[in-house]
Amino acid sequence: MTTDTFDGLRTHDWMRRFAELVYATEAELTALDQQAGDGDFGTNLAAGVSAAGPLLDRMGGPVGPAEPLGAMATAFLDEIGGTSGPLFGLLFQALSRAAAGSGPTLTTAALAEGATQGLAAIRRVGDASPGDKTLVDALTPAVAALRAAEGASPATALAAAADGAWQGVRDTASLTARMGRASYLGERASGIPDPGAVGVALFFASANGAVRALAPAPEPG
Amino acid sequence: MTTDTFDGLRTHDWMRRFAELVYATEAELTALDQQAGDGDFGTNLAAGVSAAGPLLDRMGGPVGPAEPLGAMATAFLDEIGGTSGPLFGLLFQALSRAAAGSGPTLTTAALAEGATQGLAAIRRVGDASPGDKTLVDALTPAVAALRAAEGASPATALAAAADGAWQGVRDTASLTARMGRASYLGERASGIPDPGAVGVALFFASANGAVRALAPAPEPG
Amino acid sequence: MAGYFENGPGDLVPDALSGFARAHADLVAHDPVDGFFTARHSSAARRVGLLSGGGSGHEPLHAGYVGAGMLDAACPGRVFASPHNRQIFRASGAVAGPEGVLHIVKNYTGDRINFGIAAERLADAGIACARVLVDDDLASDSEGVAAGRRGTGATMLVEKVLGGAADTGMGLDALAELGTAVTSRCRTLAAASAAHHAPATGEPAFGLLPGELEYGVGIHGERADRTRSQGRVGALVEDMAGALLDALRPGPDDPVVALVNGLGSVTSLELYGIFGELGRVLDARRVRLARHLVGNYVTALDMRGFSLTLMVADGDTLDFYDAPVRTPALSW
Amino acid sequence: MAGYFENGPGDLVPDALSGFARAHADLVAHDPVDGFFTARHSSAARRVGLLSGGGSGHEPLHAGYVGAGMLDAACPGRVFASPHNRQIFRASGAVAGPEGVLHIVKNYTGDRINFGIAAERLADAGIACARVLVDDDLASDSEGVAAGRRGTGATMLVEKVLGGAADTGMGLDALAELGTAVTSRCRTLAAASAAHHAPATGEPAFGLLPGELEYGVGIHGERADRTRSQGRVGALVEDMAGALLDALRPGPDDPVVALVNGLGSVTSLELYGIFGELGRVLDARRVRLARHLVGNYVTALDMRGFSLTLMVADGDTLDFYDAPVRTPALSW
Ligand SMILES: Nc1ncnc2c1ncn2[C@@H]1O[C@H](COP(=O)(O)OP(=O)(O)O)[C@@H](O)[C@H]1O
Ligand SMILES: Nc1ncnc2c1ncn2[C@@H]1O[C@H](COP(=O)(O)OP(=O)(O)O)[C@@H](O)[C@H]1O
Ligand SMILES: [Mg+2]
Ligand SMILES: [Mg+2]
Ligand SMILES: [Mg+2]
Ligand SMILES: [Mg+2]
Repeated sequence: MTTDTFDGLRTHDWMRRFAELVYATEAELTALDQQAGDGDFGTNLAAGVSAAGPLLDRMGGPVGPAEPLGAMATAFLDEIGGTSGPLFGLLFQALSRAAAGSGPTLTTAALAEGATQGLAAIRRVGDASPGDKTLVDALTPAVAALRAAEGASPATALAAAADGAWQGVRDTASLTARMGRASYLGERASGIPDPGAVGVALFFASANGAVRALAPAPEPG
Repeated sequence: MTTDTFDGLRTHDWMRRFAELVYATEAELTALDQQAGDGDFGTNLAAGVSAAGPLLDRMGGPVGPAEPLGAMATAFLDEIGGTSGPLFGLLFQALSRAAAGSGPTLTTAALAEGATQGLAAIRRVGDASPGDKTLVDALTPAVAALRAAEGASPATALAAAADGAWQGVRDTASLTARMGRASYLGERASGIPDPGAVGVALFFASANGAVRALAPAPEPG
Repeated sequence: MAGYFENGPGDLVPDALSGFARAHADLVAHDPVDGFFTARHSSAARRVGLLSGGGSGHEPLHAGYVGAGMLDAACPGRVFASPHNRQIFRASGAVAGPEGVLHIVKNYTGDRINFGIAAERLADAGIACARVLVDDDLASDSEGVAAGRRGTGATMLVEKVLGGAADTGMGLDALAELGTAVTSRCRTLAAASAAHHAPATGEPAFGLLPGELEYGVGIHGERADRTRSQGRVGALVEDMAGALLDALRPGPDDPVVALVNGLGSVTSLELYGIFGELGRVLDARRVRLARHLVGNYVTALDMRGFSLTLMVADGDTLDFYDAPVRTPALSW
Repeated sequence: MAGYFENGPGDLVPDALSGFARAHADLVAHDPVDGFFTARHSSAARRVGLLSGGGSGHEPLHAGYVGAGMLDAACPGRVFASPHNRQIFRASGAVAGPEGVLHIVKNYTGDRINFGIAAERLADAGIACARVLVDDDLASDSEGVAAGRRGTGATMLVEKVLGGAADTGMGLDALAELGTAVTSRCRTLAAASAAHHAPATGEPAFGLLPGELEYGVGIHGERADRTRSQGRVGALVEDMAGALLDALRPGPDDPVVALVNGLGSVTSLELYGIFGELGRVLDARRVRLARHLVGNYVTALDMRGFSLTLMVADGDTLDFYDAPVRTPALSW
């Protein structure tokens, strides 16, 4: 990636890259959920990005950054069940709404605002707190990083968000789950990172270029 | 074994030894039936000798050789289902009937007559011919050996019967089954000896002393 | 390794039978000595008692089909082993009607032998007895199998049809003839992607490589005579249904009854998917699918497979099939 | 390895739903766009539509219980994943009665979220909607589980009781209250000796050593929070039933309904053996066993395990439970 500007096209690319990353890591994500949950997280996330595919394809003509994010929101909220589907949908919806207010290119402020609102919605609906071993543990530090990056470029801010999210992923490994299916396992799920948290990290990491593995070090764009 | 005389006690012992041998080889017999049938031959045969156990126990006072054989017949014919149960029962019944006619000790002639009648009944009821890969392939040479042993002691005759039965067992391995469950496997069961035939060989082999394995070489008594 | 839930080796069947007896005490009575089940309710019009039986491990066959409109008695044997002749003899005596008792026997050597001995004893006791031999399994329809086709999934259809017929007051010989005719219009094929677990060891009775399928299994967990690759279920069902139709050749107006039967641990999702594929094959061949059942009706412990049975229900067969039934496993 | 019988990855559920729709076209209608099922027949007295749903893989739950006397609609999701909110919203609109629609929701985060979003949309559209949250699983009754007890086997009992109540013309709030009260009188415990096969891989979702048991599993193939040795089934059932009774404490005259439920590939022999053991435990504790069901009612694909549910059927509960029902999976 050579540009720091997130216009409609670049945001569209981001969503595409996220989709490819999900397909590439689907089996690993599912394996994580198998150890700590019911083994379908990879499938659910892949179903979401696959439902978004046609909507992204159909996006003819010049669009703003709100549109690709909105397509993701629609697909995840309307077509995908499970726990993670609508929660990811709420994040995309809030990001899309904030992007719509920020003009033809994404601003760091809009990203921070959208992610903050998304996190709030996810917590309202899912009722999880930080430390419960859910995707909230990745999204919370990601939001903090975006807010702290005020003044930096969106690409830099998103890279910081990815770093924060990966740190959150690492933290989940040592936690005992209190929410989600992993909570039924008690201590037995400890040592295993939360799959939903990994999904959040993948989302931010894919903003800045190709990510090849479930490693907590995104390639800078 | 030091005596060549099969009185009631010795015949009772024979049945006991057969039972012990069945228990000891139950798992191997079942494994054979698993490869070529439905995996229950060991269980079925063990159920038979176990049903005979109390009848043999209850046999107080002096009895002739017909009684232990008759106890086996009653148990197998009346209590045991499956294919092999009633067929073994028919063999025991015929041997018991012949023994009853031969006085206080078994004669070689009575053994030959009983086994001949038992084989005939088994073929009438089960409709198998030699070469169909069933226990008939072990019983047929055993009967021939008993008949050929005219003049020899019962112990010698039974050892010859065991040898003949083991030869029959070896032959079944190269046959393609036409009767019984192994027939549904076609060529796939070839190479595997017929479990029912092994059961017949164990019966004759146990007449002359302990047999420790499913090996076609009985320890002479 | 998947251990059976049981108290000890050998307890699986007796404990199941006593639990079944308590669970369905309103419909069946259990003879604790000879271990057979009899129906508590039966049509007053019945002149012949209907009896079946066979090895355990095929549940709900046979005890699940004891009750009004179907069997008068069932004799369960040990796992995959025929009941013994005394059990059959006593149960027959208990349910024989004024015209006697009809034995519905799956074609397996053990069942033939034990039912045969019982029939001799019944003749001796002056009780009329006839036999319907069910031999529907197409996979064992071969020159090399002198024992003839195995009896498998069609057994429950034949039991249902004969139950309906017996309730019209049909006599012994007519029932035996009907049963034989109905059986001749039934064929079954089965396939499995994993063996059942042997109760003795808790281990799979045989192994299969990933993607392999035993094609033409029976209901005792024995291997089939060949292995094929599993592939798409649509192609598999097309092959199986095609072979059944080639054997049965139903006329365009013949009503056909289909049984999509789980052998134990195939999921309901898969069975309904298989039914959907079967429906497409029958539609394409313009076969008239008149009735169908989808579920576990004739099993092989926890074998991971299914069977397809087609029955050409000509004559009165469909009416007898439709007649009311109330048993632990089948009610309408 | 035990490959699923399917056409391709992802085809398992959609193919099953269309096969199910054809197999039970006399009882249920399938909406092909939004993928829900509605009942073809319902009591004229009903003023509230009853709707349930959840991940697939639990068959016959929920679609198998759509029909007269039970559910008006069911929304099946992907395997072990909640249906999405649009599906629930549309199905609710299709079956809402003059007094609205009642959602019967198993307590899982995904189901709560998706049913919750659908409820907001229904409120927006002016359709009255209430919820009964089923949370019967005793194993997840722990301080450490902020999500609360899972919804498992009792779901079908609650659906049956509410179906009977809805057919008396009971209103929305009364039904919701009844459902909550009935749920509070239900508890379930489950154990498994082998995991289900993951549809994605065909491999067991987790491994167990021989003789080991997952004690306290749910219905999504997740491991339990502990492993114990399998031992005799009698001792296992005594522990499980004892824990359920300690939680429910039925009075000596309270009628109790027991559900002995297979999770997928446990044999019918084992389930009846388990029922026998349960009966002995209840007798010894002088608990009045009023009704019982033994079979596969709420499954976890082909998991090799079973669950025990007890429901204390006080008040009118038993009458509602006994009321007539005609669905693909339950009829009386
Ligand atoms: N209450 C909750 N709030 C936020 N996220 C949650 C909650 N419960 C679970 N999650 C997230 O959902 C992920 C699992 O998603 P998925 O596999 O789709 O759900 P399901 O448990 O329905 O199979 C978990 O890894 C966790 O991050
Ligand atoms: N028609 C037959 N005549 C004689 N013996 C037979 C016949 N069919 C099978 N057998 C014998 O029965 C043995 C299997 O016995 P068993 O396992 O008890 O029977 P099942 O096939 O009913 O499980 C075979 O190994 C074979 O020797
Ligand atoms: Mg999951
Ligand atoms: Mg056998
Ligand atoms: Mg057998
Ligand atoms: Mg899930």
